[in-house]
Amino acid sequence: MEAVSLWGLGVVALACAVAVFACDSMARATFALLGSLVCVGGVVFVLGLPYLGVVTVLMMVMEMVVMAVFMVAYMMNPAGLMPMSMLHNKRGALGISAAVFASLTGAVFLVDWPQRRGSPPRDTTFQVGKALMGGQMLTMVVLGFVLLATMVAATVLALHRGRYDRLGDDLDRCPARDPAGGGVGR
Amino acid sequence: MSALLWALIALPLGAGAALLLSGRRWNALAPGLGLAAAAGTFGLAVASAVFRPEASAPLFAGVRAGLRVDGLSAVLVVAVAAVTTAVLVASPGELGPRENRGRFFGLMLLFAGAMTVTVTATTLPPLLMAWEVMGATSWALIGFWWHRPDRVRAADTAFVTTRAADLGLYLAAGAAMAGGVGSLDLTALTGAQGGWRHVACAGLVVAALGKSAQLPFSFWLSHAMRGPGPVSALLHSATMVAAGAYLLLRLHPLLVATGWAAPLVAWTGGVTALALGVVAVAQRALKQLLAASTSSQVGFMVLAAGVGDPSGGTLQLLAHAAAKSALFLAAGAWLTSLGTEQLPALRGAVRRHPLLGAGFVAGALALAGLPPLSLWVAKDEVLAAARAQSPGLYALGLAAAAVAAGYSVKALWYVTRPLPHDHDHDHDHGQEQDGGRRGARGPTRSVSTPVVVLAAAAVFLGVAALPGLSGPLRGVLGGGQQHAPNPWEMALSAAVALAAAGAAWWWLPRSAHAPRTASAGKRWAADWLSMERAARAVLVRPAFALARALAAFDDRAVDGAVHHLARGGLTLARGAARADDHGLDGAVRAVAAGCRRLGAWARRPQTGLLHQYYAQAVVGFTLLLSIVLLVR
Amino acid sequence: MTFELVLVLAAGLFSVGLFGALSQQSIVMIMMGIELMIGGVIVAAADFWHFLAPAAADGQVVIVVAVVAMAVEMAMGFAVTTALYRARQVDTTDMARELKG
Amino acid sequence: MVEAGRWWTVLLAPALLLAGALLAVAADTCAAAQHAGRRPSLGAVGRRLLEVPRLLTAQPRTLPAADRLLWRLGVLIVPAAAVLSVLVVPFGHRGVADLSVGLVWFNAMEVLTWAGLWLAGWGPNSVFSLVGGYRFVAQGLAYELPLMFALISAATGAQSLRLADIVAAQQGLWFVVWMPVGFLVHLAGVLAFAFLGPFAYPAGHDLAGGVLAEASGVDRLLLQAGRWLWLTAGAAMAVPLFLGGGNGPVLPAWAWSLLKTLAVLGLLVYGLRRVPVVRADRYVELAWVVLLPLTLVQVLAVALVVLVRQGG
Repeated sequence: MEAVSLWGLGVVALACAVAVFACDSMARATFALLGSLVCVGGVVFVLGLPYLGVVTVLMMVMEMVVMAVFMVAYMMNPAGLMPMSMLHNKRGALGISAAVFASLTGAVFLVDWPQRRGSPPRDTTFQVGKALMGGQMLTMVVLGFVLLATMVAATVLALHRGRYDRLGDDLDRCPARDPAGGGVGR
Repeated sequence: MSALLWALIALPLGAGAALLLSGRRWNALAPGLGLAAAAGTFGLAVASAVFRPEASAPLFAGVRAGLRVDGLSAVLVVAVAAVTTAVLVASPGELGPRENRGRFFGLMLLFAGAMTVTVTATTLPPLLMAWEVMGATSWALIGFWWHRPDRVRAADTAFVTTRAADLGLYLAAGAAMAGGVGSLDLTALTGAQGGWRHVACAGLVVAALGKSAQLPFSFWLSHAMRGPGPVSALLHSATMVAAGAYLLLRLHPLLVATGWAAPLVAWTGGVTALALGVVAVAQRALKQLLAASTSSQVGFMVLAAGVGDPSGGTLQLLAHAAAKSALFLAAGAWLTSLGTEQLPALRGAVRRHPLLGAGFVAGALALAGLPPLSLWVAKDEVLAAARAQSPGLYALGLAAAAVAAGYSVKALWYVTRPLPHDHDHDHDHGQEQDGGRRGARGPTRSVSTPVVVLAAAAVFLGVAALPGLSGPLRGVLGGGQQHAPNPWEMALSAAVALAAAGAAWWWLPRSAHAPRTASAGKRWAADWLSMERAARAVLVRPAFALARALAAFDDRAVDGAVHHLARGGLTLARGAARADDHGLDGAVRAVAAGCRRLGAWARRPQTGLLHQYYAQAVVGFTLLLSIVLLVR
Repeated sequence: MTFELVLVLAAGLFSVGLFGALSQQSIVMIMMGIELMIGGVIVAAADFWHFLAPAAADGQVVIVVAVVAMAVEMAMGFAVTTALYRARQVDTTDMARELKG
Repeated sequence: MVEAGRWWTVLLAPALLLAGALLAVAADTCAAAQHAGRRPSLGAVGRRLLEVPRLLTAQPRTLPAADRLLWRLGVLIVPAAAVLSVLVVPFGHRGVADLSVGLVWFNAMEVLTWAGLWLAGWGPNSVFSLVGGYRFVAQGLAYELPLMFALISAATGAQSLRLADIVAAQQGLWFVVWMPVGFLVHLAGVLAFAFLGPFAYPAGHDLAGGVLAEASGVDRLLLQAGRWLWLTAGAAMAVPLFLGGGNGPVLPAWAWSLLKTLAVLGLLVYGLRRVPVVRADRYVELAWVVLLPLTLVQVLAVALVVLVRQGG
């Protein structure tokens, strides 16, 4: 059962992956990517990591929807109505990725992988949770800070207005003229 | 007592120095001052001759500067002072007011002081010092008119020749020191051990011969005649040339002690007397004739020193001094007044200046050695001593005496001829020819009186020396004389002298008008036996050749080495600079260029294109991965 | 055998993602390529965990890190793109070459 | 205890869901009528339900350069996600599938609605529908984080993501009692991802129906059905999370679950008409500035309680 599902998900994932760069419409590309990544989530789910699988799906869906928003914002031809090739150096890229794929598959089959050690615990979610909160606390902390830094940096980069523009030149304008609405007391 | 001697020395030297330093400032007063100093010196000389003072002062470690007036030096001191005074009386006439009289009189007094020291010195150092001062003053006086190049050249020649000879004295001093005579006392020189005594004696003999212008060295005297008249009168007749003879007379014991020195000196003296006599006969200029005669007369003195007859030598010295200084003063006066010294041109000079002429005639007659004059007596003394030594010498002496008579008569003949009718013409001709002094101003009385006095001294001195009356003189000189001349000797020499004079007087008018085809011998004699050319050939030219060789060697070898060194250094520096420029700088520039190229090349992958960065990253990672996998 | 096959799947996803990232000009497409590459990593991690070291949680931690990396990459990518776009209407990497050597 | 149902439960669950949805529509029609002053009557309800055959037979409008594939996909995803999310919900003591990560599954399906609606908006290539799609994404960003933390608080309380464990953990005390904020946020979330009532902003009348503007025929039917199915699914999910699921004194577990679900559904339908439509940017401010901290505090409190109880 597991092998069949793995095969199925694998093939669909690869197909969607190829579709991402094959189709003209950016929306279709985005949701092909979503499909591919959902299959990845499925593979992870099938490989005995239910929590991580579903979380991956959950995250990928939200990411792809947000990407769709940006895709519409920044793509010249989001709907792919005027097909034009946005590619360059196609042969080079193809060559390199083929080489990489060949070397990786070569490695996969040449390296004699060690035997499995130990057996999966009953509740893998509990295992990862315990590890993150225990032995890998440093990783968790680092991830936390990285996410915080990303939030702040992304906001700062994306915002058109500075943090103090709304307070005027002498930082004393009241009420602050803020282009973005909302905010308590306004 | 020694104070008297110190005064005798200090007066002339001090006055001379003062006058010399004053230069032209006291030009007018100089003659008076000079004369006063000379007179003072004469007085002191007489006093010291009477009292015979002695003095000595510490000079170097273990060597004292000893002075003593004994018999021989007493006579000489008086003679020097007298002649100096006479010459200084005559000098103003010779030197015009525009001349630098201070310097002239200063030098003359300095010379007199030096001569006094020489004759009174008992140890070698003061003798040496005085000897040197004499040489120097002689050089200064000969070259008095120093703005005339020819006179300066003459002074130099004289000076160099005498100096070369003086080295003998130093050699003697050195030998004495080495020979163990620490005190350098002249009398103690005989005590030097072994070879050093011979060396010392040889040195002294050479110095004496050089100073007295004897044979090998006599050519400098002909050059000395270029000096002013009085200089010739004082230095080159009475005193300086006599100093050598006096030295030999005093050191006769040393000469005898060495054995070979005495005969050598004697024969040198004899030969010089004869040879220089012949040269004198061959001369056409009056002063040259007198110079040559001086050499020959000094030859007699040297002969006397050689045969060991101090009294005869001294008498000869005194007589000759008086006679010759008178003749030189007269010649100088004629040179200044008539502007010429050539004998044919001086025809009848006596008649023109009767008083001066009389003095000249008396001096010349004395010089000729005619009886009863002083020189004849002196000569007999010397010849008697010589005969006792060896008959050869006696014959040589007689011949020299004859020749002496010859040249004296020649001078007399020319001078006493009747005045030619156009005597004015001669004046002008003579003047240009000789570049003579200030033209036809007649000699003043100041010149005539000393000439007459000196001539008188020359005449009467002879009388004092006659055998009957020679006792007191011999007593003064000390040391008995073994060979008093016996009468037949005196008669023989008188006859020889008279015969020679008559022959010359007879022969002279014929030769004067005969065409002047000078035979080789005559020309050789006229040229002072070409001693100068020989000296030049033997010494001067090789010295110069050696000097040139050394200079060439120095230029080529030493300078060459230095130049090559410098050039080598320069080329080295240039090479280093080139190496630095091309090598070092080139390397640095190459490295810099290389770095720039590498930098540019390193920038190529930074294309700014994101996908190319990814490509590079992927390739890099795969390489790394493969390395990690392969290496492990 | 499935272990190797899943790894091949992961390699395939990675390579396709790489091809997309290298060949695409549009920034958004490049980010999609990168997302695919990280997806490949996640599959590989799960595979290693499942077949080699199920006892240890490290495999899962890698997946968590990969997921976080994906999120951060997308957030920062779009922030930079927004800033760049607002500055100069740039939407392809070829136009943004300022950091050229 | 809840255990996985047999195969036929897979069919029963959607049926029950559909029934619930119909009841909700009926209630809504009555409320609308009453609201409009008319007496609620079966005729009105009947007329409302006649919409279904009408839409089925209607000629769907075609639009130029519409992305039909994505449009179809979008319209299908919305109801399918609703149905899939219910599989995890235990009915009484028996659920269709008892996943260990049931809660996360429900959340994943709920997020799929975003994709579905955006596609439904993008599909017809029309401005209003696209703007409607964007509006739903904006609204999604607003309600998603508080909703997630509400679910996490329930999971923390039960120390498990499995719904069975959560229900079991509410033996003594229902979570609604000490997680009220979680419950309210969940209800708001349900309304939001059903974009009904106060959260009908994506399908707002100012946008001529927004996402539903160009939907016609079967698409419109599916979308409308999807909205009401999500409402019922949300209500059904609230029961095991906060209202103790099948626990109850007398009645059997499934009866309690049914009653509680109908009660929540009635509450929600009642609430539909009471609150005006909230613009997404206003709600996102409320959600992120007020609700998010509250739910975080809520999770903290629950965690502390759990630690104290477990530690002690």
